[in-house]
Amino acid sequence: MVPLNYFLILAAILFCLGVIGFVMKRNLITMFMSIELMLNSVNLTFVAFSRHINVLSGQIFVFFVMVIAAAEAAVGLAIIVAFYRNRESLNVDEVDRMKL
Amino acid sequence: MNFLKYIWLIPLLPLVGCFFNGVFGKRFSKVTIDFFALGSTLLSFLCSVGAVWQLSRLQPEERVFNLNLFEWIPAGVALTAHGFANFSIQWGYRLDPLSAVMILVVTGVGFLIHVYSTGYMAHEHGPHLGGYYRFFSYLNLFMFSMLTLVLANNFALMFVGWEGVGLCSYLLIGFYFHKKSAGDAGKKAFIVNRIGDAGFMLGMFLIFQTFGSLDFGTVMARAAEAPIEVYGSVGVLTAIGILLFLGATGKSAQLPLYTWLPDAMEGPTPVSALIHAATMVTAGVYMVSRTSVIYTHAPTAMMVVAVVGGVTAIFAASIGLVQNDIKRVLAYSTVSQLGYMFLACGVGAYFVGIFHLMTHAFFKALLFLGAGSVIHALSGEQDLRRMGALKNKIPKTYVTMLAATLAISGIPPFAGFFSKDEILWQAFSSEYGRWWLWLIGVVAALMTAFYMFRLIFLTFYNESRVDPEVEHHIHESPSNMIVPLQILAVLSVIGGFVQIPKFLFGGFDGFERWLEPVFKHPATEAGAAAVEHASLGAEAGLALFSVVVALTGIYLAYRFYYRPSSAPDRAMASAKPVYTVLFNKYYMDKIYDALFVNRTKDLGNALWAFDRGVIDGGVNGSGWFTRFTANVSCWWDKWIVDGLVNVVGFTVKMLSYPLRILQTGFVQSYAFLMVLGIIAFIWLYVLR
Amino acid sequence: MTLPQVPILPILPELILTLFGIAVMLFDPFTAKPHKSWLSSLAFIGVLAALAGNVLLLAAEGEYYNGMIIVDSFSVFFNFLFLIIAGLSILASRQYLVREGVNHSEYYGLLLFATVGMCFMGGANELIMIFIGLEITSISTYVLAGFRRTDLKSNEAAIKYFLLGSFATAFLLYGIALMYGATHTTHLSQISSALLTGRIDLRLVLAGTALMMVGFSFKVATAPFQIWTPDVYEGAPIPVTGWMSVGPKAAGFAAFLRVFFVALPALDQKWFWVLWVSSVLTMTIGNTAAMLQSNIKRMLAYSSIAHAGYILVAFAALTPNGIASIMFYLLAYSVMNLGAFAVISAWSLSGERRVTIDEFAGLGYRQPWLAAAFTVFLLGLTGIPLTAGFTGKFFMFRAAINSKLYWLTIIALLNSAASLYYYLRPTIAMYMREPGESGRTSAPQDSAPLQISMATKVVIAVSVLAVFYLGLFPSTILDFAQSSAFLVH
Amino acid sequence: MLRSYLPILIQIILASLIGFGILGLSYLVGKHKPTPEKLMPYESGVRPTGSAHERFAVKFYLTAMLFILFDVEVIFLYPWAVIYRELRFFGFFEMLTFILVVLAGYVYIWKKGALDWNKN
Repeated sequence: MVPLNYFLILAAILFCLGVIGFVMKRNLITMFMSIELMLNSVNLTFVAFSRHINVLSGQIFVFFVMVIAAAEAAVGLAIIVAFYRNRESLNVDEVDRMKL
Repeated sequence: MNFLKYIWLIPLLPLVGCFFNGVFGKRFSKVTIDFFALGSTLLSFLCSVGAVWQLSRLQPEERVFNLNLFEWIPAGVALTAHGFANFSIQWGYRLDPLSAVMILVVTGVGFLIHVYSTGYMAHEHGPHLGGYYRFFSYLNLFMFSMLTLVLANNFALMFVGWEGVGLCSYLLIGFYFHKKSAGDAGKKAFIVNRIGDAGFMLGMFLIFQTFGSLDFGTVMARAAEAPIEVYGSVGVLTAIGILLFLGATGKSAQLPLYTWLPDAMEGPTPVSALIHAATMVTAGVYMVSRTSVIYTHAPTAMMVVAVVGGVTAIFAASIGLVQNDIKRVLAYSTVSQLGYMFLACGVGAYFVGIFHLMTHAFFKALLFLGAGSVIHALSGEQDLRRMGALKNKIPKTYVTMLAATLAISGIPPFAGFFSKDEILWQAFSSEYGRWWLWLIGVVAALMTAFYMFRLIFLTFYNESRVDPEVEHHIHESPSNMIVPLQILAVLSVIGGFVQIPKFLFGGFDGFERWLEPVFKHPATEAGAAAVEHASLGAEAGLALFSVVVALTGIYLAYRFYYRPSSAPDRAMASAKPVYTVLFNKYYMDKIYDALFVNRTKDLGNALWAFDRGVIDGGVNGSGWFTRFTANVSCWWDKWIVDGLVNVVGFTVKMLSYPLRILQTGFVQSYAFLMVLGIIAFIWLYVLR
Repeated sequence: MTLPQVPILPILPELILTLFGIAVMLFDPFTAKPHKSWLSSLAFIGVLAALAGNVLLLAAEGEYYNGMIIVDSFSVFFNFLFLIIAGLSILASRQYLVREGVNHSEYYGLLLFATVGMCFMGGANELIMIFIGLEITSISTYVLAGFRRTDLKSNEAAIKYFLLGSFATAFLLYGIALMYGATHTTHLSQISSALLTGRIDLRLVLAGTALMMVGFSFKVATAPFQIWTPDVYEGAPIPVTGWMSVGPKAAGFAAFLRVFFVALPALDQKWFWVLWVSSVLTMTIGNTAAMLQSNIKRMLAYSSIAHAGYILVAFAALTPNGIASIMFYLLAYSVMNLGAFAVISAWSLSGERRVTIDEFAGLGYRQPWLAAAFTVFLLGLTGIPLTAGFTGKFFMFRAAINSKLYWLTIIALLNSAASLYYYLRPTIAMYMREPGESGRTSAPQDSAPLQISMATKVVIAVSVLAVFYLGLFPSTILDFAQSSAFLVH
Repeated sequence: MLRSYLPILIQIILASLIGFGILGLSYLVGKHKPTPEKLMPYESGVRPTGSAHERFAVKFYLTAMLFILFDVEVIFLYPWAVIYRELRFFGFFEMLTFILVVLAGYVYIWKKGALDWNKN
């Protein structure tokens, strides 16, 4: 049996990778994927806890998170496509019309 | 009819007038607008008279009438220093001798000014301008707010009126919206007032925290039981007093928040008379008197009030000495006279503060209206340097203004003499009085007499310096402007007889006794006892002295401005025909230079060159002092107050740089900032 | 065969809204273009029906669905608030959508769905439920923010909100996961009792609390997570901005309050200081930045940040009075802001032109009523007595003073005093400047008489009345808020 | 503890052995005669034209998005299926409701023309 901490640390590392990806990557799609990575690392945390404390609810939460992530993905992609159509670019630095 | 039951009508009637004129005014004829504006105010005045009459029929200690209309703000139970208090604020009115004086002044003077305005603002009525109905709608709204302020029976409702009058003041100052300076002045007034209001609100919260109520009656009863705080220490009552006074300095234009008032002269003259002389600016004095119990228990706060009042009195008066705009002279005069009122309150003589408030309302409203009449006659000219010799052209205005000037200068038997003299006497003799407070008052009185007669001489005497274009248009104002002037002139003459010092014909203390129930509690009684043993002779002596001082001020003004040709400057004698005009202009510019532009020139020397006979070391000294205060004022206005108003602009500019760095518009720098925030949060929570 | 009893009542408003939302979406393809406004009426009827359903809820207090949903006066109050916001927003949007050529019924469907999410946030008694409600709201809002899809600014608003919003949500979710791991539950009251046992890993709980606070702070736009607000508010369509600045914000506060007061009161000394600092930062940043703005939407965006800061002042009071005052203030703020945005929407021209403060010049003459209403809203936002803004601020700051937060209140009062500076600017432009004085030459069609639809007029009138009603007679609402605040606390 | 993961380890090893083994084998055994056609990317026998970063029609995105949505909804069928017998008719109606909602979405996208490939 793998200790709980291993999962938690793995999840934390994945989460941080997601954060770093979000902050560093310039491509909108990649940033978006980083968010998915963050959400999935949370899922991992949920499952790990759920198994550790022997309560099934955590795994059910994962379902909800996945569905919500999918909905978010669909909407996000649609928004990005709309932007791409107007701007012909997926570079996040071009999302800079409004400032100050 | 029981008027007391209907005191809610007093503020409501002007609101109704405001509503009709504001909503339908555009389609009304001038007469209809006048009907609603004047009718509502007059009815309100009559209701006030009736209510006060009935109040006066009661026994002195029963003269408190509370009328709670409905529960305005309930907010459940809160833990305060008085245990759990049920927080509930009524929409309630309180008529007692103090608010009685105030509503009579507000509705009475207010009505006269309404009448005056129908003449003064007549040219605003027109299909395309349409400012006329707007003006009266605002003016009535102001009446509503002001009456709410003075009739409120708790701090929160008072604050409603407090903010309301600020709002109306803003609207009316900016009435001539096409002038940019008018808009700026309105904004300045509003913003400076808000700083004071922050103090008021804090004081109010602290009052609730301390006394568990915001109702005047309850708070005062509980405050009266509190021990008197030690002079020099800052206890909770002192804190409340100072915070409330901060609010008062904003509304009543005291140091350091006074500068908005001179700028407020951008508004129409009746507004200056009603709001910036007779009523709104006195709200601070009213509030301090209303909370007199708290101040009496906080000697430190009283000292603050007295000192700020005294310093403002002398400070503003010295600026008034050299202003060329007729309305600005009066504005600084108002600031100075308000300082007098605070001086009176600060030495514990609240009834004198209110007394002076009342007489001041008469003569200062009259002065402003008179100035308005002059401006009206001169087709909008406000510069004293382009007036002169109007005495015979507008005689009615002249006579009434002269009465007011004599009153404000403190010449017996005009109203100002009684109130001003009483203030000086109290500053000298009362338990909280100090000889130097008295001295400040006397110097301010000297200056007041000087600048007021300077105004009179420059306006009505000498040769005319009026623009020839304007000259042949000069006309006396219509009767709807003159009659209010005459009524106010009568009041300026006889208004002081309600309170006559003991050494004159045995004295009469009707006003003091009328207000006694409001200000009487154990602490003041101790103070009153202390005053008793002061001698009658000293009082008479000081009164005589202050009259002499006033006469000196008049004489100085006379020497400087009435008979300048007698100045022993032979060199100028050859150019006699244009002498007076030139001389005056030159003189003005000289002072102006000395004061504001060319600071290296010594004012004393400038004066010395013109009138060797009058000038002495004292004038030299006062010249230096004038220049000094004017410089300070200039500096204060430029760096602190404009800074305070434009502080915003300045700070904003400073803050825009970090903001520009933060708000880059880039998603990822936002995300990065968020990550920093998250790290901060986790650090705060977990690691700290 | 026995069917388990499934209570429908506790989620009746949500159910009604969902059904109407689906109906609006489904009917859209079957409706010819000229008749589309019928669907907005349908959506509005849905809101009215949900309001009626919400009244029934008053009689059904209790916990439902294994404690996931709670019906108490707190949730009922917020349901009312969200439904009022939704109703006013629907009315305020009709003319705008037609004018901008984006009259798609999905708009109303999304608005209803977002309201469903908000209602769940107010009635959730459990962290995952809150998360789901929050996401339903957010996802709908992402789309609404980008509803003018051919407009770059609108796109940009959607992208920024979407990316940063999901980013923040991930933190919230992580916080929930940690909380779940530490306390073995996601039920708010069970978390609270688990914290009292002391047999839990406090570091996990604290980290979870911090992360959850990040998520909520983002939603309600308080420092240092307010950074997205101005850009998104500026770019989103005007009625959406108005709606976003009140609806999701109020929902965020509802969940924020419930989570922190029900689940985490044991740690209040930990999060109190964070709130304190955040509050000061939020107010100050919001007010100072608002003074710099020339675009009125952006100015109101910063102003909405500042208002969130004021609300945190009362939050930091940690008392039922504080909670009640927040509830009251959210209502007051909602009507003022929705009204203000309705005016902006009425005055602006197609393509979202004429939204700078200078371009309000002359509104006072051309549309005196509109200008008067706008003045009322701005004065309300400033906190002038007799308006809802004053009573609201009064309660909040009083609650703070009662908890001896003197410095915080002083800072808040000074901030509120300074805010006048920028709230006056549109007023001055409206009344004290001639149109065209800003140096812009306006096209002739721009000076054509304004056509303001009945729906917009209704919104503005209702808001003005509400501003005065709440300013003059706050007692009914406040009493209700007070009673529910004691339940939550 | 790690014993339980032994089968996975063995599978990984086996999989890589087979994969690399076949590649290596063909490398060792086969002849090497590279022609331009052979070095081209494999695109269903069609000659690749232009950059691989070419724009795709938005339709692909749309279809992909719709697929994700409907695909993920199915996730709820799993736990439901596990306890379907315990839930009996209640579970049946619950799932019916759920499917109906999904169906409503389906009708919506259908009528909106999102499934119509030839629509421009």
